[in-house]
Amino acid sequence: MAIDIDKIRADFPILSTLVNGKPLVYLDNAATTQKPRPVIEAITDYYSSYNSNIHRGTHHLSNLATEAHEAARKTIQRYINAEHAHEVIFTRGTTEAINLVAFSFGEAFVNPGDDVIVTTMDHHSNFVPWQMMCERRGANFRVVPFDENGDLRLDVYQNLLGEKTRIVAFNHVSNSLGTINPAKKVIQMAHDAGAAVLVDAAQSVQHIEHDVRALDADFYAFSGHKIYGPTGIGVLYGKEAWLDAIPPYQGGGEMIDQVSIERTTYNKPPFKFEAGTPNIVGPIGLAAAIDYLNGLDFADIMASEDSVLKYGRSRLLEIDGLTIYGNAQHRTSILAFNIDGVHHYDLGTLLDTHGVAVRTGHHCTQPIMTALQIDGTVRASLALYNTRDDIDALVAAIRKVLKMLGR
Amino acid sequence: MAIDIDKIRADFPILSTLVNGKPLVYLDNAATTQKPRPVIEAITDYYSSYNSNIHRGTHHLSNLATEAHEAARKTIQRYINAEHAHEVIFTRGTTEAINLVAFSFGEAFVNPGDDVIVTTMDHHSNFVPWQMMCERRGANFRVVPFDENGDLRLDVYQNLLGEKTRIVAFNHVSNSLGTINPAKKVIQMAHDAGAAVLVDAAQSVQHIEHDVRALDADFYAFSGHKIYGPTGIGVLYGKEAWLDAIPPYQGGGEMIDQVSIERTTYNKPPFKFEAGTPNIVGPIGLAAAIDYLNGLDFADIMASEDSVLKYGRSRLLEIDGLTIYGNAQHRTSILAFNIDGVHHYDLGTLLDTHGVAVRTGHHCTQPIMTALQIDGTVRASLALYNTRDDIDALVAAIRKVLKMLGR
Amino acid sequence: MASIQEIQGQIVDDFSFLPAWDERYAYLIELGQKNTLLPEEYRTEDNIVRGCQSLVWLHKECRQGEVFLQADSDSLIVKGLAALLLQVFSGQPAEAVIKADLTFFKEIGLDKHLSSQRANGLLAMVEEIKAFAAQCVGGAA
Amino acid sequence: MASIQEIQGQIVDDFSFLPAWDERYAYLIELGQKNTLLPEEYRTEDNIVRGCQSLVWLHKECRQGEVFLQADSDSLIVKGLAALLLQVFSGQPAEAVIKADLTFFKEIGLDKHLSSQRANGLLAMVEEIKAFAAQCVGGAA
Ligand SMILES: Cc1ncc(COP(=O)(O)O)c(C=O)c1O
Ligand SMILES: Cc1ncc(COP(=O)(O)O)c(C=O)c1O
Repeated sequence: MAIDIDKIRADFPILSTLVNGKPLVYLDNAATTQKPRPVIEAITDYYSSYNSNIHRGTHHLSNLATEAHEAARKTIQRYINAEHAHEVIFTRGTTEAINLVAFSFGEAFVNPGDDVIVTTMDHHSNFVPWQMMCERRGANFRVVPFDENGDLRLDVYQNLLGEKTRIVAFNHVSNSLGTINPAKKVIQMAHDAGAAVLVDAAQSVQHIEHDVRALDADFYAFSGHKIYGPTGIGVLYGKEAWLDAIPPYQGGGEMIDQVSIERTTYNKPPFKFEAGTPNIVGPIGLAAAIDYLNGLDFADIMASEDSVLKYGRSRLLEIDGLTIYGNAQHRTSILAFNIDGVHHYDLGTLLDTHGVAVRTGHHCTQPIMTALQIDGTVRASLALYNTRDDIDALVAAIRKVLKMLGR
Repeated sequence: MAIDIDKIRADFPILSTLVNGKPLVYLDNAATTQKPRPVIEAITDYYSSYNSNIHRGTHHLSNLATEAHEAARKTIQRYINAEHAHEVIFTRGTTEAINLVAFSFGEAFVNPGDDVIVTTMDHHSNFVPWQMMCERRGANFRVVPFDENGDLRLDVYQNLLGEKTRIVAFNHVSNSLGTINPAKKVIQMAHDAGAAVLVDAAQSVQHIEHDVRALDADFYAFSGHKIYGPTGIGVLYGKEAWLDAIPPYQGGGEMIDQVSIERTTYNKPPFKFEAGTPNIVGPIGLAAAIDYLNGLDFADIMASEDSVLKYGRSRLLEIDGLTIYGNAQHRTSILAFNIDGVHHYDLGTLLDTHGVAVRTGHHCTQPIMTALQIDGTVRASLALYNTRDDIDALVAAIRKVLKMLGR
Repeated sequence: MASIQEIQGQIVDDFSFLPAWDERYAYLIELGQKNTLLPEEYRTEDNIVRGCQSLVWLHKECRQGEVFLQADSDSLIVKGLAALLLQVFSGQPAEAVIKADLTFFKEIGLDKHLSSQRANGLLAMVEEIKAFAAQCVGGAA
Repeated sequence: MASIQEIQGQIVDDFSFLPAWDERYAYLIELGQKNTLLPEEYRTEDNIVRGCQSLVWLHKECRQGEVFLQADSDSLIVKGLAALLLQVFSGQPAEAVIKADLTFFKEIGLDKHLSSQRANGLLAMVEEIKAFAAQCVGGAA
């Protein structure tokens, strides 16, 4: 492990903040990650020296901004190994990317009686849009369950797949269980059944492999803010053929070719799907984040995160009455748990008084909670800057809280 | 006029940039405005000291971020004089706001044979979404023309209005002509016919009156980046009753109440319409921009912009063969023109070599260009920091370009 | 009975003796455990106030224009918050409840910690109590 | 005939004598006015290459595997750009056109000014020429 975490931590200004007088221990990375200095500087630099509207401008600032914006598209293309830059569409985030596909794919390819498949372990953002689309299009909403360890029931999935299946949507990594789904296999099975696949990569693109061509994903969505980039920017990758085949989602400037009262024709991807002035600075900040990652060795990042995860698991299990949720074969970055007789909300709130930031509740995955028959969990989630010290701080704080609660 | 423009200009870092070795003369404000230092600082401060996901968090950073985000909603509520903060919905921009209404209003209230009315002078973003919706819902797309001065043909509008009219959408200010439409009257006429109204305020909210209750607008949309705020953030105001009546647009986290495989119920506005992690920093930056405006006197801003506009008009008309487009009764901020025998693209590109940033082309209003029987215009557009000096620089640069072109 | 304003002042005083956050929470939890109790019969669907993360049952009665409240929650902290609301509102004239400005949360610093969140349902409880009071005015409800 | 590479080198040389941007544009416009001309019969819908803001007509012919081009535009600057493309590509073997790497735009600094924009249709012209060359290879088209 060549990765120098102290050096990395120094790149993230917020990590040296005090919270309630205690050093911040930030373990809420699945909700959003912190930003390294180059990202913040890229944003400031944009607004201070070349802010302008893009694409149609003919002046200097507009050229600079357009170039930076389109260079960012290429940086992202390379990071996910897409074949073409125009297969990278900018959205507000994963949620919007999925809504776009649910709408546009639905309009073109989903008809009454067709099937759409998601999983019980999907985030509401990869669940509700498909439910809404199925309702609008008269299609059947099918859901693949997971087993007691948090592994997808591939046998049930196989049975659900059929000639009526139009599209399968699933998360590569579960934000509540940490399960790494066997994405290649899930995709292959869908393709064998003639269905398209959307991969929700919100929790995977920053932690594990993220090669859309190796996965053979038809659509692939993620959020900038979860991969050390700015808020309000996300990516939808789509295979060129699919992007050509589905209709646009929103109408407006940028996405048109010709507009008249009688007839409007649309631009080519990616612009066809980017109506209106985009979040111009978003991709620029996101590319700065990805450049930052590219400056490290991704295998080292994975190894470091994995070692902290394993350490966290074993330290947490030392605590009496603590249950960990998510024991899938392959896991990453998530430590979700409850302690007997302690409400997750109380534990999370009280951990905060010790400077430890975790998330509590259903984590936008109520179907998981329903399946596990719980209301919620405490979730500590890791990023590349977390260390064993963070885990030690978490465990020490939990012990203090339990003591205060008289346990 | 108490407004001190030199002082204001010093607040906008980019205005002291050099372009091609010449001081920047930024006259592309209708495309996007520059940002004052407090906006840039609000963004840096967010990322450096309290970046966190919001609303469901239980930790300190999350509380700070949630508070700042929701305080921003209130700042915007006050600026547009909305009755409730929950009537302010955050979107990516005007375009997304309009698409949201076109979709959600359309699903609930527009049926085959119904009428939807826009105007020939609307931006593609307030044109194409309605066209798309009409196609999907089988409704008639009706378009109100403008007269040779660039004033709306209210007589034609009156004739188009009828019991089949469900919604009227129009821009308060035209981005290509500068026309200030008689918004109160347009809205009153629609209401008398029983129709709802969406006001596209992208070019008005920063220049003229912006009181949604005085206007009695049902929906009102604008973009942060055009009012000195960040990119990627916009606002949709909707009257509470309408927001309750229309279905959600996108599905995902935040916008739900309960999610299950069988049935999903939705949250209340604004959250019902804010699926997924929002652009958290966007509203914070936008509120900083509005606070900046609130620190000035809006009447002074209007007076200053108006005086520069009038000066610009008279100076431009000194140039031989120059035609100004847009001679409506009430106008703001836009100077659109062509010079005989000079292509707008050439003029714009060559002005840039003199440091003057203008926009050229159809400005996302092809129906206007079709009506005027031109391909495009050169457009100089003003913001609060523009001065008569900027106009002089523009006119001097035009003369140099004409000379170079041998005219 | 003390007025809403007086009670809020009393709460602020009580908390002012506890400078550290963990002490404040300990006190809040203690308050909750002492002062919330809801007979099984009132733990109905109808009485549930939903925060995102915790369940609150809030039972309201209107007697001669006065509002009476009982509450419970599965979260100790939310129990504590509910107890504070009961202390402030229960037994007060509906008119006073409607008009009340809840300043004490801010004064004891709990607003920073709690009130902007949707997680704990605090705002939802306050809204529900005020809406109930509006029906109760003059003994109507 | 000089190779694409040689011609690009020549263009770069020509521009290098003009340090100021307005001079470069003046030269570009002059080039355009001298070297573009399109008979009325070729100004067809089919020959239009759309930039956002200017119209370009591009007439292509394939003779024994070589690409021949004529062009015009309503914009003087776009005429100049088209003239440069004609200089580089017209009369070249289709194979060479397909493989050509357009480096000169960058070297004369025009990329910063022009190539990232959709406004002028430059990229669209290059794409169209290359696509045509692909059909023309070996004299097929
Ligand atoms: C009148 C008008 N409406 C709508 C828009 C679209 O705004 P945005 O691109 O920020 O979504 C614009 C911006 O160009 C505009 O000028
Ligand atoms: C697995 C998963 N999918 C989708 C999302 C939604 O991402 P966003 O809220 O950034 O749109 C999240 C984020 O919480 C997630 O964890």
